[in-house]
Amino acid sequence: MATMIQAIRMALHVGESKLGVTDIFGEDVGPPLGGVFTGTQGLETAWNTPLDERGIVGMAIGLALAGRRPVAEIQFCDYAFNTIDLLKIAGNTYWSSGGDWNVPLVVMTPVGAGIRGSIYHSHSFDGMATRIPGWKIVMPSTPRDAFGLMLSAIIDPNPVMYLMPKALLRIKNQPGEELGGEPADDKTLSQMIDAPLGDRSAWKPKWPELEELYIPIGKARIAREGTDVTVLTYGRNVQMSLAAAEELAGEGVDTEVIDLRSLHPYDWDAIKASVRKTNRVLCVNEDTEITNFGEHLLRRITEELFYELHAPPKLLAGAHIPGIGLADNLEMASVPQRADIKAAIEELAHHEP
Amino acid sequence: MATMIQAIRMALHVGESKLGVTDIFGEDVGPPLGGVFTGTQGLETAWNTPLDERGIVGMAIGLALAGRRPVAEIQFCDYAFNTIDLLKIAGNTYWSSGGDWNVPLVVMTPVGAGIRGSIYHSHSFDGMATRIPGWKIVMPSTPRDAFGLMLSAIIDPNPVMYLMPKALLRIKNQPGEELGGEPADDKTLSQMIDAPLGDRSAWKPKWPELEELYIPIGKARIAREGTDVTVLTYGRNVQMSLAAAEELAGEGVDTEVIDLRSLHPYDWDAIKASVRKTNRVLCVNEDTEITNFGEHLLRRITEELFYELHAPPKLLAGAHIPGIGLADNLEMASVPQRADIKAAIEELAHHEP
Amino acid sequence: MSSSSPTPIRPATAGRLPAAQCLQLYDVMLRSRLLEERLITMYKQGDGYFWIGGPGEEAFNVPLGFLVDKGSGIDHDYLHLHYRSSGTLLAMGADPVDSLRQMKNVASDPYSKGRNFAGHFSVRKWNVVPVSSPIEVQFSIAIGTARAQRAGTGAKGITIVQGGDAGTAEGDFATALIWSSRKGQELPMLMIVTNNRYGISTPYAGQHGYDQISERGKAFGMPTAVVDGNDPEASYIAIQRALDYVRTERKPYLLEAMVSRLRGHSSASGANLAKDEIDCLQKFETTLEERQLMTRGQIEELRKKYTRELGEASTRVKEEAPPTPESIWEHVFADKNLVGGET
Amino acid sequence: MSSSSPTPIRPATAGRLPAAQCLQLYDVMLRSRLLEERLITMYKQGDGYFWIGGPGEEAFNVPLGFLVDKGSGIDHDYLHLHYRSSGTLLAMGADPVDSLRQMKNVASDPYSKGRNFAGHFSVRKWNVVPVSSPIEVQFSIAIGTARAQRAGTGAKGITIVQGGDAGTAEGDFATALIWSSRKGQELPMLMIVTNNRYGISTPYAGQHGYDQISERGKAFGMPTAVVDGNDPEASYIAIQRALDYVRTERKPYLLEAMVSRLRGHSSASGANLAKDEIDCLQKFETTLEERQLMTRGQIEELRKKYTRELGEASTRVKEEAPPTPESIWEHVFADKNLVGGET
Ligand SMILES: Cc1ncc(C[n+]2csc(CCOP(=O)(O)OP(=O)(O)O)c2C)c(N)n1
Ligand SMILES: Cc1ncc(C[n+]2csc(CCOP(=O)(O)OP(=O)(O)O)c2C)c(N)n1
Ligand SMILES: [Mg+2]
Ligand SMILES: [Mg+2]
Repeated sequence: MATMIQAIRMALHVGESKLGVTDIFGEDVGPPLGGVFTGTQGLETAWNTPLDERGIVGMAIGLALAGRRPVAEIQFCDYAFNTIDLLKIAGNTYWSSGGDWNVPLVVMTPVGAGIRGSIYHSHSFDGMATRIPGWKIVMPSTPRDAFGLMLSAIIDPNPVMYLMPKALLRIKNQPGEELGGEPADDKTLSQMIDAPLGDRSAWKPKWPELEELYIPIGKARIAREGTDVTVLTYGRNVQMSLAAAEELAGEGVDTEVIDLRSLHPYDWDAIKASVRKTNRVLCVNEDTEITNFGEHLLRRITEELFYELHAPPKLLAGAHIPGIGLADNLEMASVPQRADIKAAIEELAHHEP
Repeated sequence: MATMIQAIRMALHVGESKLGVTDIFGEDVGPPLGGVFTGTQGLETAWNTPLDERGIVGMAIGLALAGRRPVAEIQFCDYAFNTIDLLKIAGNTYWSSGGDWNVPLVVMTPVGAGIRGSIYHSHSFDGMATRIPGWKIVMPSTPRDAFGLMLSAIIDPNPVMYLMPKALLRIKNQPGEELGGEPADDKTLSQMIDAPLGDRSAWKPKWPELEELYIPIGKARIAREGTDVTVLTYGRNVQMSLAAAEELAGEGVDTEVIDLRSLHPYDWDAIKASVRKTNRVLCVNEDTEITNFGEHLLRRITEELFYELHAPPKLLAGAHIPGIGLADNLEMASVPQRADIKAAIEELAHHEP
Repeated sequence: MSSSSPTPIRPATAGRLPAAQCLQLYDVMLRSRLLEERLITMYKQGDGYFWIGGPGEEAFNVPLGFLVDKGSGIDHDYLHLHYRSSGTLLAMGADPVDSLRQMKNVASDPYSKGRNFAGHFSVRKWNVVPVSSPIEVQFSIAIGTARAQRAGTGAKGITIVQGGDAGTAEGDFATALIWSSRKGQELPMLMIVTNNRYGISTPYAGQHGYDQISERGKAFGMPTAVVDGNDPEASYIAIQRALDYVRTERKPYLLEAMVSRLRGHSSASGANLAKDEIDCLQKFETTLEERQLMTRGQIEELRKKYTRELGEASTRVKEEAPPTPESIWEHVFADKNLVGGET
Repeated sequence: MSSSSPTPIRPATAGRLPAAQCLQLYDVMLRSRLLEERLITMYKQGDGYFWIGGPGEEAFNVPLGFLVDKGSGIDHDYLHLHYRSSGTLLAMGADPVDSLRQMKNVASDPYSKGRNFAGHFSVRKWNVVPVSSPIEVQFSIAIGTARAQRAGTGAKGITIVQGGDAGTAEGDFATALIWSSRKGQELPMLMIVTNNRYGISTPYAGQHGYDQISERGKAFGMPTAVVDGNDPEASYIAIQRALDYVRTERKPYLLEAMVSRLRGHSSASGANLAKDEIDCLQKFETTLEERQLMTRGQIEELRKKYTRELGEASTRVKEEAPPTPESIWEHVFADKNLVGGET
């Protein structure tokens, strides 16, 4: 069973061997390292860039304009904030040129907290990304989705931001969620595709024959069906919300967990249907809470489904402070934890109008 | 009666002559031009920078750390998007250093549509700015507030973002709103402080003796009292909302218009009091509508004042598209116009629960 | 209005081009100048909200347009221009009426459908990537098309990127220098700085620690040159030399052209005639007269003809339909991969 | 644990420093090395989440610390360092226990109150501005403290900014070059590049179009130098020369130091000993032995003593209280203008 980072790597392999991906690049993305999270080990078209995020994004745009299929990595989303103007250009070129030039590229970048990454390795990027029109934005919460969303991102003719939930990169697929073609045994897979320690100059991966899988951009996944409360979330918080929901199931609260998977465009139909069913909604993410993407979702829900709501809709998000501190206490107090999610669901479930 | 841009210039003069401002700088900020909107003409400490916004923001931070009082200009907020990481550093340095170094600086930048500025001179910055913790953010809608907010920004020991509503830079104070000390006659003021056309090398302004006025950061202004609907807005949309409110007054709808003036921290008490009174709320701004600061306000209102709301709260914001097009039709369809505001207020006022 | 194709003949006299070619250059320089003047008139008459353009850069930009390997895809040159490039576009064969359309922001504007300012070209079929207003970002983007051309198909296509002098202070200029000169990974890219000694109001002096922008290239081991951008023949030769190098060596080259800014920065600064700048068009007219290639009468004749044509065109353009309000929603997302060859 | 103040005496032999000074440098180099080793041990034992630091850079960073004009405000030097600067801080007199506190992210960490990674110093009373993780931004910020010092009070205070080799590809490095060298507006700023020939995993070769980073300074008309950063005497002399120039001329200087990366990039790459790098400490020990300034026995003695002290200190630090959850809300906004002199 592949981990999420292995699934991403395998998707990139499918990308370069079958879908026309020509360039996979970023800081430490090429040999010998293959990415600080191993996401690009052994890939044919992976190469190292200078330490210059603006160059990386510019390079991606230029390659795309020249008809190539680039996948660029920003090593941590924390280091993408000097490129927002270029990301905006990727998002506006098709529109500004009146449909003359599209910009098909993928930018992938690890996001979020959960690894004691301190101030500059804990950032979220969903708030920022959803503020940049012209991009599609996806964020997997399982290895299977990670694989399928990457393939969809690669073949999309638009710029696609692929947010990798840092804390989930080592989680494994659930049984039944295997990728078609992956070896049943973890160790076998690892021996095939993980670079060895030490000298790697002679190493070559043996890629399994993988079935192509396309998770459509714009479609949410009902991660757990329920009737009492809707939780709208994505990435790392999906797993936390599911765990909270399981705990609450024992206490008689039946939670529906929606994994958005795509932040833009997002699956309004799925959201609407769920809110109509449960009449109570919680939105969970890790980004800072002022001008947060969850606030968009809740604002729209409130505007369009006001009379469906049996309790004030709720946002659980990151503290609105300048960073996420290193110490356990600090990180835990700064972004939603399972207990916080559980408490918020409970409060909604028991709210008496 | 000073225009808003004259009021800003006079505030900067008070800043450099009385409040310790040491450096006013940016592209074309110094002589001979004195700013593309004339905001820095004749100032003693104004100087021109290289064409490098990262350098401008970095310079401001460095000057602040060295105990100086810088006011930096980004010529158009449209060109600040390559500096978000540095703006984040200005906002996190005090926090990251555990209170060791504060960063007292002002960044001023023109924002918004209304002058047919096309794709890159029509941006809003409120959505972005409110996503950067550690900054105070202000935005005047009258010359008087422009003056008083600038003085407050200058003496604040934190980074303050001063958003200048481009479309209002030439509006004048209402009678009764004069600045203490400004000449009664526009022409006299202009002769005193506006740089002449042609050669300016010998020109020196004659500054009026102005009274200091501090509009407190964090305090809203009730621009119009009303009982039926609350409009939460700022900058350019204040004037539009007031005009819409006046039209509606004739039709029996009594609108309260709150000019936030400070976007962070914002005046929650004023908002709460107004929503409790009118039970209907509209938020208006020009920024793109997904992950918009108005959505934060509405989310909080919905969470905390759910049972006070007699109609679904509403956001009127910029279209979520990659730019604001040049042609009249395009700009008008992209950001709220007076008629849109009027229609939205009406809808809220007439909504039957 | 049409344009003829270039005749790249080596000059007979050192620093001189053959007569036919001079006339050809002059023809487009004149049309380019008159186009800008027409755009300024439109602005002043309220038929457009903003003007920016290239009067004073024709002697450099027109030769550039003639020397471009024009076409679509990596076998041809990519152009990452800025907002003073009408001369280049006209030399490539653009129809001036399309510039008028963009000025008037009508729906038929082929460069942006009425969305963008004058001078913001986009021509995919000729590899002219969209001009965008933020200064210098084209230098960060150009490395991408250049990299796509590096591996090469044996064709001579390269990337050409151009910007102003003040803009080189942005980090993007350094990005282009760094990425294009990595050892063993050099990029086939001609970087052009059109130096008019101003950034809006800010003079060159006191803004730079070097006398010429081209000095910035030296640390990176790339050839550099400075050319008198008011001399179309010198410019043609300098551009040709630079292009030859980049096409053949597949390595970067930094070319600086000293040019004039004849109408100030843009309409924001009045768009009035600058009296203290060399006018390359007038200068070239004198040269042509001296060499007896044209008479004053012929020059006046041609000027009148083009002026009339442009006047008529602008009258027609004013009648064209504006974009509809709903059109703002068009082209947010692409359904097809146009740059990838889908149609 | 204490530190003594510098004795800036001119060397007797060319390229050599007086004995007393060598011993003083060695003492801090050793303590600095042992501090980093202690931090790595803490990391490996689970008493910290991440390690990054300067083993291999002591021979350069320690002399730098001794040569700083230490103090508060524009009359003294501002330091904009990166995350390998413990040697500099110790030479300035920092208490190593504070580094242990930051490693263990306890509330008493004076640099960040348990918020930031190891090596992220902040000492306002000594003008050490907060080290922040994003590479190279310090170069854009340093121009501001340098400008504040330009006008000058007659004092010799300057700005020192330091970063790695790979990071010079960021536009911020170019920003510092450009802003510091504007004619007539030069900034008193020493730019230091500590070149260990790596950015995480990416080797220098193939990433740069020049053999030495210092070549980048030449176009800007500033003096540049490359020094063997594994030689503390050569480093001391080179830094002193550079500082003299900047203090006196009030103009920029670019100094590149070739250094080693003895424990890899950080704990993320294992923090294991690199076998193929020169160890400046070992080398200097040999020198001291050869010059009969220390015996092997004395060296071992000193090493043991400091190792013990650091071990004890880390034991104490482990007992210190973590920051409280509520403390995340502290220091979002300042009430006082500390940098402006309010207390
Ligand atoms: C990133 C950015 N900052 C600021 C501006 C505003 N601006 C437009 S043109 C200009 C001056 C450009 O000078 P230069 O690069 O020399 O080009 P020129 O206009 O002289 O040809 C400025 C500051 C901009 N368009 N983009
Ligand atoms: C802006 C930014 N991009 C990426 C990173 C991740 N990162 C941390 S250290 C490093 C390599 C730095 O190399 P160099 O500048 O040579 O300094 P060294 O660590 O070798 O001393 C990278 C890529 C970062 N911290 N900041
Ligand atoms: Mg210029
Ligand atoms: Mg390095």
